[in-house]
Amino acid sequence: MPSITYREALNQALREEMRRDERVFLMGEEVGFYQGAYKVSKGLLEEFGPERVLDTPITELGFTGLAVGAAMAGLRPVVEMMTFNFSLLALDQIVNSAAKMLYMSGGQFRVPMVIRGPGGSAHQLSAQHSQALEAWFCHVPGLKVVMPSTPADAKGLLKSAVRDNNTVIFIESEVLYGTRGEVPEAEAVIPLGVAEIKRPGRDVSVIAHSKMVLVALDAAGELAKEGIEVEVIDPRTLRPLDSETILRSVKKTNRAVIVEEGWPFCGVGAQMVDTIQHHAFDYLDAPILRVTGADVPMPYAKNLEHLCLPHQARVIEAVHRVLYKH
Amino acid sequence: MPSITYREALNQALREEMRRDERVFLMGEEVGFYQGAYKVSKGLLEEFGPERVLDTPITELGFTGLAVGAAMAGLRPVVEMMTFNFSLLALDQIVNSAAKMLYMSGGQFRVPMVIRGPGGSAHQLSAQHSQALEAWFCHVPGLKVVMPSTPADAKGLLKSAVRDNNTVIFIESEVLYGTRGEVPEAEAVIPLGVAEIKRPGRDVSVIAHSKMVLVALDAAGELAKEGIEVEVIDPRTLRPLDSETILRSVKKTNRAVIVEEGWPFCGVGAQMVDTIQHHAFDYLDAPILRVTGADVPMPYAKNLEHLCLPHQARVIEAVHRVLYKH
Amino acid sequence: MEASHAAAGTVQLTEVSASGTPPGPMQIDRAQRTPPAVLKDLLEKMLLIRRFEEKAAELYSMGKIGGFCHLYIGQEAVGVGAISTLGPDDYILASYREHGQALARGLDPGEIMAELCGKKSGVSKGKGGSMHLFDKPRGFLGGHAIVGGQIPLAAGVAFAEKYLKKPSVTLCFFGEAAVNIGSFHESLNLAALWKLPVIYICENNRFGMGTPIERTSALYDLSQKACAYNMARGCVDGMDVLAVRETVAEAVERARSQSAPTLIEARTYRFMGHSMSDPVHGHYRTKAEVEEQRRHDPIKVFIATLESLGVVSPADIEELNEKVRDSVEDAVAFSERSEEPEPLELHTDVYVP
Amino acid sequence: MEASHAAAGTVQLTEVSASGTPPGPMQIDRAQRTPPAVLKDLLEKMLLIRRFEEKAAELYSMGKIGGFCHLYIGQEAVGVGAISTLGPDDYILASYREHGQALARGLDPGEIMAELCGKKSGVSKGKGGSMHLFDKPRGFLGGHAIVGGQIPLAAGVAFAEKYLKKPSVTLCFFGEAAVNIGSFHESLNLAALWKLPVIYICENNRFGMGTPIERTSALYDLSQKACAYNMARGCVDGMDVLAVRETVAEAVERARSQSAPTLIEARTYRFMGHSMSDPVHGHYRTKAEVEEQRRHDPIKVFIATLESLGVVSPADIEELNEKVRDSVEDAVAFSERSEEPEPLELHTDVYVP
Ligand SMILES: Cc1ncc(C[n+]2csc(CCOP(=O)(O)OP(=O)(O)O)c2C)c(N)n1
Ligand SMILES: Cc1ncc(C[n+]2csc(CCOP(=O)(O)OP(=O)(O)O)c2C)c(N)n1
Ligand SMILES: [Mg+2]
Ligand SMILES: [Mg+2]
Repeated sequence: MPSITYREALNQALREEMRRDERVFLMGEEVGFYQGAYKVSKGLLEEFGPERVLDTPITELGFTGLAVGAAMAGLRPVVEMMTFNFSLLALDQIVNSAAKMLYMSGGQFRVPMVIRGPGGSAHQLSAQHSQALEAWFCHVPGLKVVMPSTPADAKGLLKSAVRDNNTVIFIESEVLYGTRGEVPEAEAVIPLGVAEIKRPGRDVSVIAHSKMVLVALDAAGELAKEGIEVEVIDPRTLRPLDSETILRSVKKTNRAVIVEEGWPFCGVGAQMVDTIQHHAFDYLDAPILRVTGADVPMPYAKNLEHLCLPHQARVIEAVHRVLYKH
Repeated sequence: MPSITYREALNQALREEMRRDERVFLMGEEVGFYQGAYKVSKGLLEEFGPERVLDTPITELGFTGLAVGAAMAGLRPVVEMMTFNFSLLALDQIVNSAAKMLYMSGGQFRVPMVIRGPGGSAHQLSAQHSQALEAWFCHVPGLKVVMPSTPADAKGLLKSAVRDNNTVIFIESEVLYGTRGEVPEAEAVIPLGVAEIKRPGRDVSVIAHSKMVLVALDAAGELAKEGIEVEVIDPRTLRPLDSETILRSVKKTNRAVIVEEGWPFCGVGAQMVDTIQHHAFDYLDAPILRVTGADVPMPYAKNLEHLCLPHQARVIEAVHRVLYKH
Repeated sequence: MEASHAAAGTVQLTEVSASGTPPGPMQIDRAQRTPPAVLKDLLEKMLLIRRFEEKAAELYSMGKIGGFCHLYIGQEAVGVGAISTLGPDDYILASYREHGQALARGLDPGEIMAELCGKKSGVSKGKGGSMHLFDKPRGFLGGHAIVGGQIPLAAGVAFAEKYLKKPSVTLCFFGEAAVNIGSFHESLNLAALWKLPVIYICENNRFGMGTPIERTSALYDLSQKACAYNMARGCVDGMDVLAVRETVAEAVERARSQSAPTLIEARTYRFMGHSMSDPVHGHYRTKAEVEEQRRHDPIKVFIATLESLGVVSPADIEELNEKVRDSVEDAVAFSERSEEPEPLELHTDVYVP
Repeated sequence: MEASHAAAGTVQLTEVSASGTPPGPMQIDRAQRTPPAVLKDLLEKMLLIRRFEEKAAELYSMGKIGGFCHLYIGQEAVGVGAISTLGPDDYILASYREHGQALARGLDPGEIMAELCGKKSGVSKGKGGSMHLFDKPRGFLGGHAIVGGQIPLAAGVAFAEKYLKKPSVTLCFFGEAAVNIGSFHESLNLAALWKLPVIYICENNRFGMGTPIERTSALYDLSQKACAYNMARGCVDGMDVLAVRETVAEAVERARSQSAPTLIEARTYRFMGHSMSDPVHGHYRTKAEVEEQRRHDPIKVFIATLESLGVVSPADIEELNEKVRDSVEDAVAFSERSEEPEPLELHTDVYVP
């Protein structure tokens, strides 16, 4: 299998889906002539032309709403948010139009659309450009939420997202764009809603998504040296959540740690805690612990930013704690 | 103590605070000449004049941002969202400006502002006008979130909110506006961040906020007839959450049920579950159960709307289940 | 706005004869150039909307319709005139005040009434209600309750038609208070920049809830906003169904042949309160003002025109009145016969499988 | 936009002598009407910004500055000319491209540089960074990184001053690509409707990242957007510091005496890439275009004017160059000497106690 970057994997997925289905088009700021702020859409304008690869003005609310209308009329828009920070401006159209259209029209109008782009922090981008908002999208019935951690997942899940008949929030990671991994050359569509065990283990279940999977795997590697076998689960899709895979693991390990980059209060991890304690209460040998971003806006200074984010050491500490090894 | 409505209590709080502090002003759609879409601002234009009671165009993003700027320059705006459904359009200014200003300015610019109005569903207002979005606001560091359930709390908490030097999201309930309760005549400011036990009990802790407190109290009344003594806790402020009071109760009852009107996935209750299991793991005799709104956009038809919302019977059932009485 | 079943302003059943109303001279001129069958059809649609809305008000007061209910009474000429220019493959989007446009478009009155009453036979299966009427076969894409929400959607529908190389056009209705919101600005720029076949119709009924346009917009001549987007514009008497029809027809032609958008301001008036829970007059307008405006009732004026031209006789009017009254009674009967949605419907239509 | 420490376009150290640049005839006229001390001060500020930004680019390439870093090189005349009209009690808000306005306002270069380097002695304690410079004593209210975010804030600051009956005015800077966003529309309407003493300065540097205005706005004459709000407007050569000063001074006077807002378009050009990770030229503009534009370098032109009038001699220029070079070196030294924020600072400033 060829090894490609996460960015290339996304690019391939877009290209293949646009070739497969003429109704698929891409729009967003700088996706065309500029080849994408992060180059995910590189070469697509050249191949598909300006009718299918559209540079938009800075109007997140307007172009997202436009995409919803286009989807209602039979197209399959892929909307790039230059970063998900800007999706705050578009939330009304995402929640009140895209997510609810099918329901309030009594099943008549579907909104098959993908809203994609990087989420979370990168390097010192400061408060307004470093937020992990997946918990918000996960809260909303009518949306699906996908967050791949590897090139193969990025490609396989994006293809599924484009083919899905619902609105899919597809959150990438700026920090992962350059990471490499093997991606099958043959069409390898990965279904939404299916978690993957990224590393099997028997002692503690660590659930992490997006770039936190890498942090969790690093921690698992370290912990293995002490003889602690961590099972790392990547839900890949946060909504619908594959709680079966998570529960199966926790029922085996009896201990869970959840890692996420976002803010702690009302984060995605809280929901996972609820799901686990609800369905595996009698299996738990320790409270479920969460490792999250700090409960603050993102600071600019490098040292503070580092302190703000979940790192290997904090995951290791949490694993020790659920094993009562202090 | 005089018995007044929740609406009147809010009106009194606004009036008293505007009399007390000239920097406090009210803005929003229809708050002036029309006396408020729900009449919460009745009479304020007459008393304080159009400089301090401003009818705005329908520009939620614009006027919320304007209020943030005014707060930075020394005023203390109270912004009425006609309903919190429309706050989706203003989220960028709420999150990226109001909540982060103090932090990203290195402590120089505070944003003392209250954003208030009704949240949640009312009667058949359908998908776009019936959402309980408190989990979203609770997620954000820099914001405080208050949701009163009684006239006395409404008045005492709104006064605190106006005096607070941070941005406070103050979510009222349309369905509660007409409810009555005793409110002290003397100034009774209720501090933010302090829960209240609305009914003491020893068997199960039921945590509920806003109108769900009434549902919980009804259920508690019914359950008492079977000899089950439910303790009903109203956090009143969701962020910062008074986890001490909640934990004290759960450590006594060993069982908890959380009731909220909003969507289940990543709701406020999930965070409460996390807090409880984290700090009171060894005290729990049963999984914590949640009673929430259905995981769907709000339907219009009366029968479906009824099915969608948490009701007494579902709370009673959950209490039975945590007591293993099926 | 307040949800209350005690309808604050009971509906005054309108005399829809011309009695004493002078015909509009401009309208007479246009009427002479319009086939009588079309004229009659326009009148019938307007009458149907009037009667339907009066009945909706009645059912609201009885508690059979819930939630917010915004009537179209007074504005009939806008929806009817505009929509009469469309073909079957064209699209319409509107605000929560959309019963009129839905009826003008030919949605089944029974299915609309059933929707208002939350019945499973409603156009949106009872899940949408008064503010969310949808009818896919007729290209009726809602009923949107967030002010301005439909404005970008309409650009998107027009975008899709252009993309698919279809000749369809899209009409988008909204109130004058919606021009202040960001999505109006963003969408009009997109529509102009990308030359989308969409016609934006601002129904200036002078109030956004209780606030007159003068207190919310720095500019009262609303179609002038088009100048910020280099967009074609029009301003029309929204009480004159033929004037609206003419202006919109030009815009439809521009959209179809040149794929260019237009902003049209139609000056009209709402005779009822903002919604069923808002009184007809009160803080923001006097009884006298409403009565003065009712003298320009678009239906009365149109009947006067048609009578003066001999296109309809008083007997024809009586017949038409009977007909629409029957349609509305049938609609109510259909709705009454219908059942509530099944409980299982709560969980369907959240996702497409 | 991509965060990378390998600065894609290394900064070309500008010759800031007039060498061969013809003075602008209009500028000469204005210069003759301006006190020499003011002219020298304007030049010094522009030179300071130029040198500071060149140094920032250098430190960025060395990895001492992180995140996004947007330079003001080429646009100095706008910030300097505009801000020179203000008094100490006036306010300024800007976008993420705000180093220039901050320096023009007299924020301490050392504290700005320390902020860029994430030091605790930075204007925002190292918590804000390049895009979030704040200085309360100088009425400098950020540094905002969501396009258009500062536009309603500025209306609010002006609102507060009017409410408090103070005579202050507020300047708000943003790029030409920001005029398309909803908050621009909503805010300008509010400012006009409520007659707020705010001056909106659109710095049209022709590109929003890699996209020229022609591909994002249906209208290129941006100040014309003011017509949608009945607002006073102006369009000015943003490469001419005195023209900017004159136009903004008029608007400031209008704001102060009549409490009326103005929209000003200043036509300028950015000589560097959008941010430090964007090349100076590439997909969206050629090297030749940038070089042609550099011939209109606002500093060179201004020096030519001042030299032609004998207000400054080449030796004066050399002296000024020394002076700003020293200031910038001092700023760097100050920043280098400063420490990182204490770890405890992570949790402060989230809430006011
Ligand atoms: C974004 C948003 N803000 C506020 C409201 C509440 N609201 C509903 S209708 C309305 C007035 C709209 O007036 P206009 O656009 O003139 O339409 P009309 O009702 O007159 O047809 C308001 C403020 C809303 N639905 N959406
Ligand atoms: C709402 C929003 N969308 C997108 C971005 C990403 N972005 C940052 S700057 C920029 C271009 C802005 O151009 P312009 O307004 O002309 O200002 P300039 O950078 O030229 O000074 C974009 C798209 C953003 N910061 N905010
Ligand atoms: Mg109106
Ligand atoms: Mg620009």
